[in-house]
Amino acid sequence: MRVLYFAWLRYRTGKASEDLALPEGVTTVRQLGAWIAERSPGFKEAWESEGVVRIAVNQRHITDDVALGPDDEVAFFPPVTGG
Amino acid sequence: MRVLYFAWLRYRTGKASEDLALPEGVTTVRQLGAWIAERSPGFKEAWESEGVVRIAVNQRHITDDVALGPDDEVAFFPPVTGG
Amino acid sequence: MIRVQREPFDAGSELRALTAKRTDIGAVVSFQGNVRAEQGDRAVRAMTLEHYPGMTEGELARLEAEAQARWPIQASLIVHRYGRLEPGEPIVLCIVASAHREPAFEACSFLMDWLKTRAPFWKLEETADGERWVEAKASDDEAAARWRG
Amino acid sequence: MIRVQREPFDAGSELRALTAKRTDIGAVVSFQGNVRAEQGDRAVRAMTLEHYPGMTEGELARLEAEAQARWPIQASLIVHRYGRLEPGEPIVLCIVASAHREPAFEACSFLMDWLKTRAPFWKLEETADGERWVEAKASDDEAAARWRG
Repeated sequence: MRVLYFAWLRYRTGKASEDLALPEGVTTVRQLGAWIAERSPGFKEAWESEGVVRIAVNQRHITDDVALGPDDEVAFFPPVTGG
Repeated sequence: MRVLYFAWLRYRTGKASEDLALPEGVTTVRQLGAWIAERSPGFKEAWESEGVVRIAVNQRHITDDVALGPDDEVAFFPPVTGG
Repeated sequence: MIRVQREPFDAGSELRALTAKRTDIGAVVSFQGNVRAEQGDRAVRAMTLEHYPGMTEGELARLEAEAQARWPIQASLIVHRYGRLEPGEPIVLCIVASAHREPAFEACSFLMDWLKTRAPFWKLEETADGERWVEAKASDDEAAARWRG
Repeated sequence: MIRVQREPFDAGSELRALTAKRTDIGAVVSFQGNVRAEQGDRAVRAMTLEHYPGMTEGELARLEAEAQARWPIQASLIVHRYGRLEPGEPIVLCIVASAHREPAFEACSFLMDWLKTRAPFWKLEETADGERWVEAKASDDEAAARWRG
Protein backbone atom coordinates (compact mmCIF):
# COMPACT_ATOMS: atom_id res chain seq x y z
CA MET A 1 0.00 0.00 0.00
CA ARG A 2 1.23 3.48 -0.86
CA VAL A 3 0.67 6.34 1.59
CA LEU A 4 1.15 10.01 0.65
CA TYR A 5 1.36 13.17 2.76
CA PHE A 6 0.91 16.68 1.37
CA ALA A 7 1.62 20.28 2.39
CA TRP A 8 2.41 20.77 6.09
CA LEU A 9 1.35 17.22 6.96
CA ARG A 10 4.38 16.15 4.96
CA TYR A 11 6.56 18.21 7.30
CA ARG A 12 4.88 16.53 10.27
CA THR A 13 5.65 13.00 9.08
CA GLY A 14 9.01 13.99 7.63
CA LYS A 15 8.22 12.19 4.38
CA ALA A 16 6.16 12.73 1.23
CA SER A 17 5.28 9.06 0.82
CA GLU A 18 5.92 5.59 2.10
CA ASP A 19 5.14 2.04 1.01
CA LEU A 20 3.49 0.03 3.76
CA ALA A 21 2.16 -3.45 4.14
CA LEU A 22 -1.33 -3.17 5.64
CA PRO A 23 -0.46 -3.27 9.38
CA GLU A 24 -1.86 -6.01 11.64
CA GLY A 25 -5.37 -5.13 12.76
CA VAL A 26 -5.78 -2.29 10.25
CA THR A 27 -8.62 -2.82 7.78
CA THR A 28 -9.96 0.73 7.18
CA VAL A 29 -8.48 4.11 6.32
CA ARG A 30 -9.37 5.61 9.72
CA GLN A 31 -7.61 2.71 11.43
CA LEU A 32 -4.61 3.39 9.20
CA GLY A 33 -4.62 7.07 10.22
CA ALA A 34 -4.71 6.10 13.90
CA TRP A 35 -1.88 3.60 13.35
CA ILE A 36 0.29 6.30 11.67
CA ALA A 37 -0.57 8.74 14.48
CA GLU A 38 0.87 6.27 17.02
CA ARG A 39 4.20 6.32 15.20
CA SER A 40 4.32 10.09 14.45
CA PRO A 41 3.55 12.63 17.20
CA GLY A 42 3.40 15.48 14.65
CA PHE A 43 0.82 13.60 12.58
CA LYS A 44 -1.04 12.55 15.74
CA GLU A 45 -1.65 16.14 16.81
CA ALA A 46 -3.21 16.96 13.41
CA TRP A 47 -5.08 13.64 13.18
CA GLU A 48 -6.79 14.22 16.51
CA SER A 49 -7.88 17.79 15.66
CA GLU A 50 -11.30 18.11 14.10
CA GLY A 51 -11.46 18.87 10.36
CA VAL A 52 -7.70 19.22 9.87
CA VAL A 53 -6.76 16.01 8.07
CA ARG A 54 -8.52 15.21 4.80
CA ILE A 55 -8.26 11.83 3.11
CA ALA A 56 -8.20 10.50 -0.44
CA VAL A 57 -8.27 6.80 -1.29
CA ASN A 58 -7.15 5.89 -4.78
CA GLN A 59 -7.11 9.59 -5.67
CA ARG A 60 -10.74 10.22 -4.69
CA HIS A 61 -11.88 12.36 -1.76
CA ILE A 62 -13.55 10.30 0.94
CA THR A 63 -15.45 11.53 3.99
CA ASP A 64 -16.76 8.27 5.46
CA ASP A 65 -14.43 5.51 6.55
CA VAL A 66 -13.61 2.90 3.88
CA ALA A 67 -12.01 -0.55 3.84
CA LEU A 68 -8.48 -0.80 2.50
CA GLY A 69 -6.81 -3.40 0.30
CA PRO A 70 -3.09 -4.07 -0.20
CA ASP A 71 -2.90 -2.17 -3.52
CA ASP A 72 -4.70 0.97 -2.40
CA GLU A 73 -3.18 4.44 -2.52
CA VAL A 74 -4.04 6.56 0.50
CA ALA A 75 -3.31 10.28 0.87
CA PHE A 76 -3.54 12.48 3.96
CA PHE A 77 -3.57 16.26 3.54
CA PRO A 78 -4.87 19.53 5.00
CA PRO A 79 -7.89 21.25 3.41
CA VAL A 80 -7.04 22.21 -0.17
CA THR A 81 -6.26 25.82 -1.14
CA GLY A 82 -6.00 25.86 -4.93
CA GLY A 83 -7.58 28.20 -7.43
CA MET B 1 -35.35 70.50 -30.79
CA ARG B 2 -33.80 67.40 -32.30
CA VAL B 3 -35.85 64.22 -32.59
CA LEU B 4 -34.28 60.83 -33.39
CA TYR B 5 -35.81 57.50 -34.38
CA PHE B 6 -34.00 54.15 -34.18
CA ALA B 7 -34.30 50.60 -35.51
CA TRP B 8 -37.69 49.76 -37.00
CA LEU B 9 -39.26 52.96 -35.67
CA ARG B 10 -36.99 54.75 -38.11
CA TYR B 11 -38.64 52.75 -40.94
CA ARG B 12 -42.06 53.75 -39.61
CA THR B 13 -41.33 57.49 -39.67
CA GLY B 14 -39.21 57.25 -42.81
CA LYS B 15 -36.45 59.32 -41.23
CA ALA B 16 -33.63 58.88 -38.74
CA SER B 17 -33.94 62.37 -37.32
CA GLU B 18 -35.62 65.72 -37.69
CA ASP B 19 -35.25 69.18 -36.27
CA LEU B 20 -38.50 70.54 -34.88
CA ALA B 21 -39.62 73.69 -33.17
CA LEU B 22 -41.58 72.67 -30.08
CA PRO B 23 -45.11 72.43 -31.58
CA GLU B 24 -47.93 74.61 -30.28
CA GLY B 25 -49.45 73.06 -27.14
CA VAL B 26 -46.64 70.53 -26.69
CA THR B 27 -44.78 70.90 -23.40
CA THR B 28 -43.87 67.31 -22.47
CA VAL B 29 -42.26 64.35 -24.23
CA ARG B 30 -45.47 62.31 -24.17
CA GLN B 31 -47.32 65.19 -25.80
CA LEU B 32 -44.56 65.28 -28.41
CA GLY B 33 -44.97 61.55 -29.07
CA ALA B 34 -48.73 62.01 -29.49
CA TRP B 35 -48.14 64.94 -31.85
CA ILE B 36 -45.74 62.88 -34.01
CA ALA B 37 -48.24 59.99 -33.99
CA GLU B 38 -50.86 62.30 -35.51
CA ARG B 39 -48.54 63.01 -38.43
CA SER B 40 -47.21 59.45 -38.94
CA PRO B 41 -49.63 56.50 -39.02
CA GLY B 42 -46.71 54.03 -38.81
CA PHE B 43 -45.40 55.70 -35.67
CA LYS B 44 -48.94 56.02 -34.28
CA GLU B 45 -49.53 52.29 -34.35
CA ALA B 46 -46.33 51.68 -32.33
CA TRP B 47 -46.94 54.66 -30.03
CA GLU B 48 -50.35 53.39 -29.04
CA SER B 49 -49.14 49.82 -28.30
CA GLU B 50 -48.12 49.20 -24.73
CA GLY B 51 -44.39 48.94 -24.01
CA VAL B 52 -43.27 49.22 -27.63
CA VAL B 53 -41.85 52.74 -27.80
CA ARG B 54 -39.07 53.68 -25.39
CA ILE B 55 -37.90 57.25 -24.90
CA ALA B 56 -34.64 59.01 -24.14
CA VAL B 57 -34.37 62.73 -23.43
CA ASN B 58 -30.92 64.25 -23.77
CA GLN B 59 -29.49 60.74 -24.14
CA ARG B 60 -30.93 59.40 -20.87
CA HIS B 61 -33.65 56.77 -20.57
CA ILE B 62 -36.86 58.16 -19.15
CA THR B 63 -39.94 56.30 -18.01
CA ASP B 64 -42.10 59.08 -16.56
CA ASP B 65 -43.21 62.02 -18.66
CA VAL B 66 -40.87 65.03 -18.62
CA ALA B 67 -41.12 68.67 -19.69
CA LEU B 68 -39.28 69.65 -22.88
CA GLY B 69 -37.28 72.76 -23.76
CA PRO B 70 -36.30 74.06 -27.20
CA ASP B 71 -32.74 72.64 -27.04
CA ASP B 72 -33.62 69.13 -25.91
CA GLU B 73 -32.73 65.99 -27.85
CA VAL B 74 -35.50 63.39 -27.84
CA ALA B 75 -35.16 59.82 -29.11
CA PHE B 76 -37.87 57.24 -29.74
CA PHE B 77 -36.90 53.57 -30.13
CA PRO B 78 -38.02 49.99 -29.58
CA PRO B 79 -36.68 48.03 -26.56
CA VAL B 80 -32.91 47.70 -26.89
CA THR B 81 -31.28 44.42 -27.96
CA GLY B 82 -27.54 44.89 -27.55
CA GLY B 83 -25.02 42.65 -25.83
CA MET C 1 -12.96 52.09 -19.61
CA ILE C 2 -15.53 51.85 -22.34
CA ARG C 3 -15.22 51.69 -26.12
CA VAL C 4 -17.76 51.61 -28.93
CA GLN C 5 -16.26 50.60 -32.25
CA ARG C 6 -16.91 49.06 -35.64
CA GLU C 7 -13.61 47.09 -35.70
CA PRO C 8 -13.16 43.63 -34.21
CA PHE C 9 -11.41 43.37 -30.84
CA ASP C 10 -9.12 40.74 -29.39
CA ALA C 11 -10.15 39.65 -25.90
CA GLY C 12 -6.66 38.34 -25.13
CA SER C 13 -4.96 41.66 -25.90
CA GLU C 14 -7.55 43.53 -23.85
CA LEU C 15 -7.09 41.16 -20.91
CA ARG C 16 -3.33 41.55 -21.03
CA ALA C 17 -3.48 45.35 -21.30
CA LEU C 18 -5.93 45.62 -18.39
CA THR C 19 -3.89 43.49 -15.99
CA ALA C 20 -0.29 44.17 -17.15
CA LYS C 21 2.14 44.85 -14.30
CA ARG C 22 -0.67 44.76 -11.74
CA THR C 23 -0.01 42.79 -8.56
CA ASP C 24 -3.21 43.86 -6.78
CA ILE C 25 -5.50 41.81 -9.01
CA GLY C 26 -6.47 38.35 -7.82
CA ALA C 27 -9.38 37.62 -10.14
CA VAL C 28 -10.27 38.57 -13.68
CA VAL C 29 -13.66 37.62 -15.11
CA SER C 30 -14.42 38.26 -18.75
CA PHE C 31 -17.50 37.87 -20.88
CA GLN C 32 -17.45 37.79 -24.66
CA GLY C 33 -20.62 37.67 -26.73
CA ASN C 34 -20.41 36.33 -30.30
CA VAL C 35 -22.82 36.19 -33.23
CA ARG C 36 -24.32 32.69 -33.46
CA ALA C 37 -25.22 31.13 -36.80
CA GLU C 38 -28.46 29.73 -35.39
CA GLN C 39 -30.95 31.89 -33.52
CA GLY C 40 -33.78 29.62 -32.48
CA ASP C 41 -34.75 27.90 -35.73
CA ARG C 42 -33.35 30.60 -38.02
CA ALA C 43 -30.04 30.37 -39.86
CA VAL C 44 -28.47 33.81 -39.52
CA ARG C 45 -26.17 35.08 -42.27
CA ALA C 46 -25.24 38.29 -40.48
CA MET C 47 -26.33 40.70 -37.80
CA THR C 48 -26.24 44.47 -38.16
CA LEU C 49 -26.01 46.46 -34.96
CA GLU C 50 -27.40 49.98 -34.98
CA HIS C 51 -26.77 52.21 -31.99
CA TYR C 52 -27.33 55.72 -30.65
CA PRO C 53 -23.94 57.46 -30.83
CA GLY C 54 -23.40 59.58 -27.76
CA MET C 55 -26.05 57.92 -25.64
CA THR C 56 -24.33 54.56 -26.06
CA GLU C 57 -21.08 55.86 -24.61
CA GLY C 58 -22.94 57.68 -21.84
CA GLU C 59 -24.97 54.63 -20.91
CA LEU C 60 -21.95 52.28 -20.88
CA ALA C 61 -19.99 54.75 -18.73
CA ARG C 62 -22.91 54.94 -16.28
CA LEU C 63 -23.11 51.13 -16.14
CA GLU C 64 -19.41 50.91 -15.38
CA ALA C 65 -19.68 53.62 -12.70
CA GLU C 66 -22.60 51.77 -11.12
CA ALA C 67 -20.59 48.53 -10.98
CA GLN C 68 -17.65 50.37 -9.45
CA ALA C 69 -19.94 51.83 -6.81
CA ARG C 70 -21.35 48.39 -5.93
CA TRP C 71 -18.22 46.22 -5.96
CA PRO C 72 -14.52 46.70 -5.16
CA ILE C 73 -13.22 46.71 -8.73
CA GLN C 74 -9.53 47.16 -9.61
CA ALA C 75 -10.05 47.60 -13.35
CA SER C 76 -12.82 47.15 -15.88
CA LEU C 77 -13.48 47.39 -19.58
CA ILE C 78 -16.55 47.29 -21.79
CA VAL C 79 -16.13 47.12 -25.58
CA HIS C 80 -19.21 46.98 -27.80
CA ARG C 81 -19.21 46.79 -31.58
CA TYR C 82 -21.69 48.12 -34.11
CA GLY C 83 -22.12 47.57 -37.85
CA ARG C 84 -22.46 44.33 -39.79
CA LEU C 85 -21.12 41.20 -38.07
CA GLU C 86 -21.04 37.63 -39.33
CA PRO C 87 -21.50 34.41 -37.33
CA GLY C 88 -18.52 33.72 -35.09
CA GLU C 89 -17.59 37.40 -34.81
CA PRO C 90 -17.37 39.04 -31.40
CA ILE C 91 -20.03 41.62 -30.47
CA VAL C 92 -19.27 42.62 -26.90
CA LEU C 93 -16.51 42.19 -24.34
CA CYS C 94 -16.75 42.90 -20.63
CA ILE C 95 -13.81 42.43 -18.27
CA VAL C 96 -13.81 42.98 -14.51
CA ALA C 97 -10.68 42.66 -12.37
CA SER C 98 -10.87 42.54 -8.60
CA ALA C 99 -8.89 41.28 -5.62
CA HIS C 100 -11.34 38.37 -5.21
CA ARG C 101 -13.44 36.16 -7.44
CA GLU C 102 -16.93 36.87 -6.05
CA PRO C 103 -17.01 40.59 -6.87
CA ALA C 104 -15.39 39.93 -10.27
CA PHE C 105 -18.06 37.35 -11.22
CA GLU C 106 -20.93 39.41 -9.83
CA ALA C 107 -19.89 42.71 -11.37
CA CYS C 108 -19.29 41.16 -14.80
CA SER C 109 -22.65 39.40 -14.72
CA PHE C 110 -24.36 42.61 -13.54
CA LEU C 111 -22.76 44.65 -16.34
CA MET C 112 -23.96 42.23 -19.01
CA ASP C 113 -27.49 42.04 -17.56
CA TRP C 114 -27.83 45.82 -17.37
CA LEU C 115 -26.15 46.40 -20.71
CA LYS C 116 -28.72 44.11 -22.36
CA THR C 117 -31.60 46.24 -21.13
CA ARG C 118 -30.04 49.73 -21.12
CA ALA C 119 -27.36 50.16 -23.82
CA PRO C 120 -29.06 51.62 -26.93
CA PHE C 121 -28.23 48.94 -29.52
CA TRP C 122 -30.62 47.23 -31.90
CA LYS C 123 -29.90 44.08 -33.86
CA LEU C 124 -31.09 43.46 -37.40
CA GLU C 125 -30.77 39.79 -38.45
CA GLU C 126 -30.21 38.70 -42.05
CA THR C 127 -31.65 35.28 -42.84
CA ALA C 128 -32.56 33.47 -46.06
CA ASP C 129 -36.09 34.87 -45.58
CA GLY C 130 -34.92 38.46 -45.38
CA GLU C 131 -34.26 40.91 -42.59
CA ARG C 132 -35.77 40.86 -39.16
CA TRP C 133 -35.32 43.10 -36.10
CA VAL C 134 -34.41 41.05 -33.05
CA GLU C 135 -37.02 41.39 -30.31
CA ALA C 136 -36.13 42.16 -26.72
CA LYS C 137 -36.48 39.19 -24.37
CA ALA C 138 -38.54 39.22 -21.20
CA SER C 139 -35.81 37.03 -19.67
CA ASP C 140 -33.35 39.89 -20.12
CA ASP C 141 -35.63 42.23 -18.17
CA GLU C 142 -35.88 39.62 -15.42
CA ALA C 143 -32.11 39.14 -15.34
CA ALA C 144 -31.62 42.90 -15.02
CA ALA C 145 -34.29 43.17 -12.31
CA ARG C 146 -32.41 40.90 -9.92
CA TRP C 147 -29.76 43.61 -9.49
CA ARG C 148 -32.18 46.30 -8.42
CA GLY C 149 -30.86 47.86 -5.22
CA MET D 1 -10.24 20.01 -21.51
CA ILE D 2 -8.04 20.20 -18.48
CA ARG D 3 -4.33 20.89 -18.07
CA VAL D 4 -2.00 20.96 -15.07
CA GLN D 5 1.31 22.62 -15.79
CA ARG D 6 4.28 24.47 -14.34
CA GLU D 7 4.55 26.90 -17.30
CA PRO D 8 2.62 30.18 -17.57
CA PHE D 9 -0.42 30.26 -19.84
CA ASP D 10 -1.87 32.99 -22.00
CA ALA D 11 -5.60 33.45 -21.49
CA GLY D 12 -6.00 35.16 -24.85
CA SER D 13 -4.47 32.29 -26.81
CA GLU D 14 -6.58 29.78 -24.90
CA LEU D 15 -9.75 31.79 -25.58
CA ARG D 16 -8.95 32.01 -29.27
CA ALA D 17 -8.13 28.31 -29.56
CA LEU D 18 -11.31 27.28 -27.75
CA THR D 19 -13.66 29.37 -29.90
CA ALA D 20 -11.85 29.44 -33.28
CA LYS D 21 -14.12 28.79 -36.25
CA ARG D 22 -17.09 28.09 -33.96
CA THR D 23 -20.39 29.70 -34.93
CA ASP D 24 -22.46 27.92 -32.28
CA ILE D 25 -20.99 29.85 -29.36
CA GLY D 26 -22.85 32.93 -28.20
CA ALA D 27 -21.17 33.50 -24.84
CA VAL D 28 -17.70 32.89 -23.46
CA VAL D 29 -17.01 33.48 -19.77
CA SER D 30 -13.48 33.20 -18.45
CA PHE D 31 -11.97 33.38 -15.00
CA GLN D 32 -8.29 33.97 -14.36
CA GLY D 33 -6.78 33.86 -10.87
CA ASN D 34 -3.49 35.68 -10.26
CA VAL D 35 -1.04 35.84 -7.35
CA ARG D 36 -1.58 39.05 -5.38
CA ALA D 37 1.27 40.89 -3.71
CA GLU D 38 -0.85 41.57 -0.63
CA GLN D 39 -2.74 38.84 1.20
CA GLY D 40 -4.58 40.51 4.05
CA ASP D 41 -1.82 42.47 5.82
CA ARG D 42 1.06 40.34 4.53
CA ALA D 43 3.34 41.31 1.64
CA VAL D 44 3.79 38.13 -0.42
CA ARG D 45 7.05 37.60 -2.31
CA ALA D 46 5.98 34.38 -3.96
CA MET D 47 3.56 31.49 -3.72
CA THR D 48 4.53 27.86 -4.22
CA LEU D 49 1.74 25.53 -5.28
CA GLU D 50 2.09 21.87 -4.38
CA HIS D 51 -0.38 19.39 -5.82
CA TYR D 52 -1.22 15.70 -5.96
CA PRO D 53 -0.23 14.54 -9.46
CA GLY D 54 -2.78 12.12 -10.81
CA MET D 55 -5.55 13.07 -8.42
CA THR D 56 -5.39 16.71 -9.58
CA GLU D 57 -6.07 15.72 -13.18
CA GLY D 58 -8.78 13.28 -12.08
CA GLU D 59 -10.50 15.84 -9.89
CA LEU D 60 -10.42 18.61 -12.53
CA ALA D 61 -11.80 16.21 -15.14
CA ARG D 62 -14.63 15.23 -12.76
CA LEU D 63 -15.40 18.92 -12.11
CA GLU D 64 -15.57 19.61 -15.83
CA ALA D 65 -17.80 16.57 -16.40
CA GLU D 66 -20.12 17.70 -13.60
CA ALA D 67 -20.43 21.18 -15.16
CA GLN D 68 -21.16 19.63 -18.56
CA ALA D 69 -23.87 17.49 -16.98
CA ARG D 70 -25.49 20.51 -15.33
CA TRP D 71 -25.31 23.14 -18.10
CA PRO D 72 -25.42 23.14 -21.91
CA ILE D 73 -21.74 23.80 -22.54
CA GLN D 74 -20.21 24.06 -26.03
CA ALA D 75 -16.58 24.03 -24.92
CA SER D 76 -14.63 24.38 -21.68
CA LEU D 77 -11.08 24.52 -20.41
CA ILE D 78 -9.44 24.45 -16.99
CA VAL D 79 -5.72 25.16 -16.69
CA HIS D 80 -4.06 25.10 -13.26
CA ARG D 81 -0.40 25.80 -12.55
CA TYR D 82 1.86 24.45 -9.85
CA GLY D 83 5.36 25.41 -8.68
CA ARG D 84 6.69 28.79 -7.58
CA LEU D 85 4.75 31.84 -8.79
CA GLU D 86 5.42 35.51 -8.18
CA PRO D 87 2.89 38.33 -7.68
CA GLY D 88 1.08 39.18 -10.90
CA GLU D 89 1.54 35.67 -12.34
CA PRO D 90 -1.51 33.65 -13.39
CA ILE D 91 -2.44 30.59 -11.30
CA VAL D 92 -5.63 29.26 -12.81
CA LEU D 93 -7.75 29.75 -15.90
CA CYS D 94 -11.30 28.55 -16.44
CA ILE D 95 -13.20 29.16 -19.67
CA VAL D 96 -16.77 28.13 -20.44
CA ALA D 97 -18.41 28.64 -23.82
CA SER D 98 -22.14 28.24 -24.31
CA ALA D 99 -24.91 29.41 -26.62
CA HIS D 100 -26.17 31.81 -23.91
CA ARG D 101 -24.68 33.94 -21.17
CA GLU D 102 -26.48 32.53 -18.12
CA PRO D 103 -25.09 28.97 -18.38
CA ALA D 104 -21.64 30.30 -19.25
CA PHE D 105 -21.54 32.54 -16.15
CA GLU D 106 -23.03 29.91 -13.87
CA ALA D 107 -20.84 27.03 -15.02
CA CYS D 108 -17.65 29.09 -14.79
CA SER D 109 -18.54 30.29 -11.30
CA PHE D 110 -19.46 26.73 -10.26
CA LEU D 111 -16.17 25.34 -11.59
CA MET D 112 -14.13 27.87 -9.62
CA ASP D 113 -16.14 27.33 -6.41
CA TRP D 114 -15.79 23.55 -6.60
CA LEU D 115 -12.18 23.68 -7.71
CA LYS D 116 -11.33 25.74 -4.62
CA THR D 117 -12.65 23.06 -2.30
CA ARG D 118 -11.87 19.88 -4.28
CA ALA D 119 -8.76 20.23 -6.46
CA PRO D 120 -5.76 18.95 -4.43
CA PHE D 121 -3.53 22.04 -4.42
CA TRP D 122 -1.86 23.66 -1.43
CA LYS D 123 -0.31 27.12 -1.37
CA LEU D 124 2.84 28.02 0.52
CA GLU D 125 3.35 31.78 0.86
CA GLU D 126 6.76 33.41 1.12
CA THR D 127 6.76 36.64 3.12
CA ALA D 128 9.46 38.69 4.84
CA ASP D 129 8.65 36.72 8.00
CA GLY D 130 9.22 33.35 6.35
CA GLU D 131 6.98 30.69 4.88
CA ARG D 132 3.38 30.06 5.72
CA TRP D 133 0.85 27.54 4.44
CA VAL D 134 -2.30 29.27 3.26
CA GLU D 135 -5.35 28.19 5.26
CA ALA D 136 -8.59 27.11 3.65
CA LYS D 137 -11.40 29.65 3.95
CA ALA D 138 -14.82 28.88 5.37
CA SER D 139 -16.22 31.25 2.72
CA ASP D 140 -14.93 28.88 0.03
CA ASP D 141 -16.84 25.97 1.60
CA GLU D 142 -19.96 28.13 1.69
CA ALA D 143 -19.50 29.18 -1.94
CA ALA D 144 -19.15 25.51 -2.96
CA ALA D 145 -22.17 24.49 -0.87
CA ARG D 146 -24.57 26.70 -2.86
CA TRP D 147 -24.13 24.40 -5.88
CA ARG D 148 -25.15 21.24 -4.04
CA GLY D 149 -27.84 19.51 -6.08
